[in-house]
Amino acid sequence: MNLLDSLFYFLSALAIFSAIMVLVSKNPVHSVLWLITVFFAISGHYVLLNAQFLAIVNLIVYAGAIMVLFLFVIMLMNLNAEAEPRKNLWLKLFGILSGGSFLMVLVSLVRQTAELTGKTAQLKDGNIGLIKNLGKALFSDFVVPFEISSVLFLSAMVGAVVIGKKD
Amino acid sequence: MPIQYYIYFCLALFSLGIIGVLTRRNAIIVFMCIELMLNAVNLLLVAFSKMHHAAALQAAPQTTAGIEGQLFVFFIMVVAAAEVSVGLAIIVMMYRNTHSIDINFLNRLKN
Amino acid sequence: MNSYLLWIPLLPLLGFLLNGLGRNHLSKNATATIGAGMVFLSFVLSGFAFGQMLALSHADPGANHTQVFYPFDLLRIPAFTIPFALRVDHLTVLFLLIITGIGFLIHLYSAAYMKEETPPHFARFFAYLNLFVFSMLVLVMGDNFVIMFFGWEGVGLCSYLLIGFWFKNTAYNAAAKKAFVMNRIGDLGFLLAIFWLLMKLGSVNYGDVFGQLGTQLTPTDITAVTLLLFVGAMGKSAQIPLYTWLPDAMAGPTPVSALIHAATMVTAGIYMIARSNVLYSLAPLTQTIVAITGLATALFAATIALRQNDIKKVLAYSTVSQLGYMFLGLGVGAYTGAVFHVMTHAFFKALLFLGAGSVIHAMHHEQDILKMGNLRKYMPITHITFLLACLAIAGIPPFSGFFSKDEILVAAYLANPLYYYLGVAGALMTAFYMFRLYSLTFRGDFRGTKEQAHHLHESPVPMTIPLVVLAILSVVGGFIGIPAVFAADAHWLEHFLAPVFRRGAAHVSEGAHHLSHSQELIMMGVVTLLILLVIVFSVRKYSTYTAGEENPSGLARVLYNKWYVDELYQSLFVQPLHQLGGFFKNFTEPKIIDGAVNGIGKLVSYGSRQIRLVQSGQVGSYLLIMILAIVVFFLVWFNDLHLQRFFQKYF
Amino acid sequence: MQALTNRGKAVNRAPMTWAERLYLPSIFKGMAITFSHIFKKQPTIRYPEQTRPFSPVFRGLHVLNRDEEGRERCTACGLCAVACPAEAITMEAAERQNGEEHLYREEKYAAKYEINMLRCIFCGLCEEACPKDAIYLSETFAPANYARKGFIYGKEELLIPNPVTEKELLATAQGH
Amino acid sequence: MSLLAFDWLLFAEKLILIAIIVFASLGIALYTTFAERKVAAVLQDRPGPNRAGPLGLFQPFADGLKLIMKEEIIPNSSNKILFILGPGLAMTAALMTCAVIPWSSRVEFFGRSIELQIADINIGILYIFGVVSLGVYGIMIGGWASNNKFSLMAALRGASQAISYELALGLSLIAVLMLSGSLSLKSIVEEQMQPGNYWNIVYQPLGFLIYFICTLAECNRTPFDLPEAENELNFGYHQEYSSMKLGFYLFSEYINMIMSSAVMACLFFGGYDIPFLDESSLSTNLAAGLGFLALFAKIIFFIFLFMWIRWTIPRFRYDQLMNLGWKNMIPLALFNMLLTGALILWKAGV
Repeated sequence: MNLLDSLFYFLSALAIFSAIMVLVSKNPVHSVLWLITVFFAISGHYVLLNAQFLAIVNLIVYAGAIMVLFLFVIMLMNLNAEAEPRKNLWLKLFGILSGGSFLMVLVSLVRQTAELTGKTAQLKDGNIGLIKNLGKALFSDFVVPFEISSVLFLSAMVGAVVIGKKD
Repeated sequence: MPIQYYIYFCLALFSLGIIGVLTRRNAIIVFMCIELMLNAVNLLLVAFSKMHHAAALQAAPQTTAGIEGQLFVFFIMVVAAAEVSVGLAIIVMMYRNTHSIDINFLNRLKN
Repeated sequence: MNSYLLWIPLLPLLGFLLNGLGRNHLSKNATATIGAGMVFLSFVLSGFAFGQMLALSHADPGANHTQVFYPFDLLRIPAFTIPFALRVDHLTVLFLLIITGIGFLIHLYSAAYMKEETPPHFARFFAYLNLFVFSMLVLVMGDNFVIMFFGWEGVGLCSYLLIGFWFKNTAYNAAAKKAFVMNRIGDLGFLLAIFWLLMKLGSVNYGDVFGQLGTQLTPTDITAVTLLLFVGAMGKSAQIPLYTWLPDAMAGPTPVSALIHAATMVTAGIYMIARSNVLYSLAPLTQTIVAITGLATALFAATIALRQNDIKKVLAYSTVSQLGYMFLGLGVGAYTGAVFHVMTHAFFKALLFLGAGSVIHAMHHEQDILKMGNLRKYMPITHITFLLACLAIAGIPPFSGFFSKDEILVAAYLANPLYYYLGVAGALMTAFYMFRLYSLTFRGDFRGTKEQAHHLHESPVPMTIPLVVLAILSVVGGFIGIPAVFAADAHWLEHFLAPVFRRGAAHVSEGAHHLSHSQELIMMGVVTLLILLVIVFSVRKYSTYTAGEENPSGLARVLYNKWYVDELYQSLFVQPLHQLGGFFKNFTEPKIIDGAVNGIGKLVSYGSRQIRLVQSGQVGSYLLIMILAIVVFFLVWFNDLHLQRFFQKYF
Repeated sequence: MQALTNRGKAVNRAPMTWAERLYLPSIFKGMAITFSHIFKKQPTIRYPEQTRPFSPVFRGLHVLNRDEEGRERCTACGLCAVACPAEAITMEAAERQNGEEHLYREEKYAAKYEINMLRCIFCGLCEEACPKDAIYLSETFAPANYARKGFIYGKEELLIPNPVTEKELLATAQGH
Repeated sequence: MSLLAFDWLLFAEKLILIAIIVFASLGIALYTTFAERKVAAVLQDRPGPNRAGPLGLFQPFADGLKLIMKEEIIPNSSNKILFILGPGLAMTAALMTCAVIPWSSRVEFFGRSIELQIADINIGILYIFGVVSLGVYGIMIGGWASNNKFSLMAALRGASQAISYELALGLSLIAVLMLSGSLSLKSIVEEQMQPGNYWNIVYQPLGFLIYFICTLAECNRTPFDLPEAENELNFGYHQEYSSMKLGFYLFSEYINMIMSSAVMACLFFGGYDIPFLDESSLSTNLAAGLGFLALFAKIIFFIFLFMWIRWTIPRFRYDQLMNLGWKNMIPLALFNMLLTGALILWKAGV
């Protein structure tokens, strides 16, 4: 097993473990922290795939901004493990079962799909993930969606302010 | 790295997100699980992007085939950020009104 | 096409925009200057165009000197293309001159006539007038029926706006509405004709329509198209049965009546038929219908005009009657004569209306001629010009009306002598009611109030200048079409318009015989004599009119009430429609439609009340169902073979 | 209002101009002021190594005096304790035994003499009340201590060194 | 690539470099605390600490010793794991920045050319952003885990302050990036070293001003030291901390300062560039050494500047701070960006 493979397995295991911890943590703050770990693992995956830009943007956007926002909200609400609403055990079981069957179905689908056999995702090499190439594509072919997304941001900002305003 | 591994991994993350949404009643955790699902999709997109790139590289060395996948991830992040800002504002609003973040308290969209 | 020609319609449009948008900021002087100035510039350009056309005709007589301006396509679909194209040819240039020339004079006149309005309304008036001039120019400059239709609708709109200019008066609004609706009926015919052409030819360009007809249009098509076009012309040019709007349209300010409802817009129908002369010449049935309709209108309106007391109503019915003459001319193939009459009629009818406006102005908006009289003492210029116009319209040689009317009547005689006799009867009636009008207004004793008598005055200079100019034109305007009887080859207009009408005329004049000069001269003499007699009779009868003398009875009463046509229409169309509408409103709407809608609504709300119970509002359960659905969907979708086998095995 | 002193300064309440609202010039001005202080002379006195002279009227820690033969001057008359406004002084008298003449000047002496330095206000009334010139306020002050007990000074702390037997000590105490 | 084929030598080299830099940073941070006191004293006409060792140079060790020796107090109702995690996160985030800072050009040892930079990744500046945005967690988690209202308020203040000023910080940097066209700190520095090129401060005075102000806010330095406002919030988010955990927080702040200064020096002041000296004329090792010293001189200057400002300017009120960040800094940075873009286009003759 070479280094890249072992990194892949390590990061995957870390991500899945952290994701499970997100689900089972009683304390929302712990959930947030575990989710940040997931994001770090996924950023690690991006680095493995040589998508440097996305790796760091993932950190900045998700870990640096979105999760801070979550933390903010949780801290402001002062939510503790006791505040966690109780859920019917049967419903929980049922949820896990349906999620699991979803996973099973899709995995079996992937196993059946012939088009995917032999296809590999290029690790470490390949320069499309570099910021230069991404930037070129973003500002030439995708400039309209880019601008539209800025409008989306603005409207989301306004919306959040309007919703969050007292009365 | 065979693409299936990435698919399995991302499916697992995605399913964990689904399970979280189904089993938790804390609106914030549910929201976080949605972010988890988004991230699983993001990773899969990047993996597919690299898969297509690897396939196209043999034909043309200077190709940027598959770059769309990564750009999609970028846009998904944009949408996620916008979504979180509005969604959290809504959750805060909800908390202010009901003093709870149980999503089942949202079963009536009034009062 | 020379680019300056494009400015002919654009300048009035510019004036419209300036006046319309700046109406709250412009002074009256500025408004009038912009409004009249734009039209004047347009007139100057038209004059250039005319001169150019004249030079070209001179250099190459008889040739077609059409200039086309084709900047872009209005509509392009696989089936057909409708270009945005303007054209200037002999016919157009003549109309350009009439429209812009008379338009300018009337703008000038309006500046004085409308001066009591507040600046915004004043500007609104000029904006409408400019828009009208623009639309009319587009109408005559269009190179296909669609562009013409644009202009057609534009002038209709302006007519509506201007009739209802004093929109605070409900009756005026009703008149505007009536004009609009009546025009729509005609427009429907026009539109159907356009659609028919598009369906058959895939083009509405004049060139294509008049060029390809031999190969692609059957006689039925031609007859149908020409009839439909004629329906449009009937609406716009106020022919039986769609004429009733025009007398009511006199609700608008008098300059509007002069410009739109006498000189230009109502002749749009004439223009259209003259433009499509090639088609009409190939449709004898239509021609007969046109001629009969025109003649009937001419007589019918003339009879009504005999007993009208409103100065503008008389003129309005006179207009309808004269338009009938023009259609008679068109119907018998005398296109040049019709256009000639359009022109001379524009001169003298505009003059009459302006004169009437002058009178009304002086009388402080009193329009009843029974309350006037002896105005010649107070308003010499108006009087003289009005008299000249009356002579012109009555057809006294050598005034312009004589030549044009004579040309039509001669052509009518050639087609059918009956047309001629009826036409002469109409001409006699024309002479009678015009001089009745003249006498009641300007001769005899003044029958108005002391107040009015005290304020009687000649109109200001801007109002009299157009009168004088138009009077001169009315007097000499006929000399561009001197019939061959007096001087061989002196009919300048016929030569000028020959390129346009040559093909249409070619279809007609084959086999037509000519009147001998002597016969024609005798006919002229007799008619002129008769007219003079009628005039003398009329003047003598009405110069001594005293108030309250007239108490119509019998036929006169019928005529006074305009043959009860409005009432007829009211009971024939309007009432049934009202009743039908009432039926729909009182029964169909509440019972059937509402019942159906409410029933469905009740059904849905009942059903949804039941289905609502499924919606618990618990996000978790929704998601759960969604996930399970996805799972099932995937299972079924990707395992359909197994499922099929399963079903085949067990069912 | 009538100004009470001529040192009052009117506050400028005019709205700030654009340049003032930038704040940068005033920030730089402030920084220049602080920077200039780097080069100012430090007024600090490095205390244990350097000291400042006391004023002539300074009243410091008490000392119990001896006469030139080294005998204690105090006779435990109690006048100082009476005079003390803070009631910081306590004493116990004892009779001089034979053979102690070289220790105490009079027949009666203070067997125990205590001043509570936490109470003392260093007013100097004890010094003025003493008929025997036995108590003086010196030019030192009380050093810090960990316990309150340590501030109750007994005779051992108060008595000056014996000029006969401890000549050197006395010399250092007197700052020679 | 098998595990054995891994370039262990490079790995070792980087490991050593990391160790050196981390310990150097810690040492410098140690002495920065001393410098803070000394500078404060000098600016206030005092001698400052001068007892421990010559000129008081051992003072930081005494302080450190004091911190270590103090009693470790973990509040009863606090969240123990996070309470301990907080200072660690703060420290880690602070130290992570040093990975992309080019400390000097290369040196040669035993025939090996060694880059004096831990990682020359081509998204260096983005990396710095990322790390800076992670720095909030230390404050927030520490403040929240203390289970103390004042700590929580201070932590939220600190976090929102950091996030607010991060925006303007990034925007001001974009102008520099537009000039250099690269995200790698090394190439930015080397471009400034090119003969004929000036330091970026010449091209970007406004950008530098914005960056500097935002850095002050990011490092929670006066006048933006709201998170630890003693007299308003009882000493801020680390109120419940004691002993070395408090020391970590304080240290991380000083390390942040050093790293910010280093980044600032690299971006705007030519990094290890020595003005008016052609480095290529010197031997490699000498140039590297001198360059390192130059960079350090710049860092020290900036640290002095930080302190100088701290002892000059009073603290902002919270609303003033937010107003400044959102209503002044961000628009100004945007304007700077626009201006730079326009000038670049103009120069390119478009």
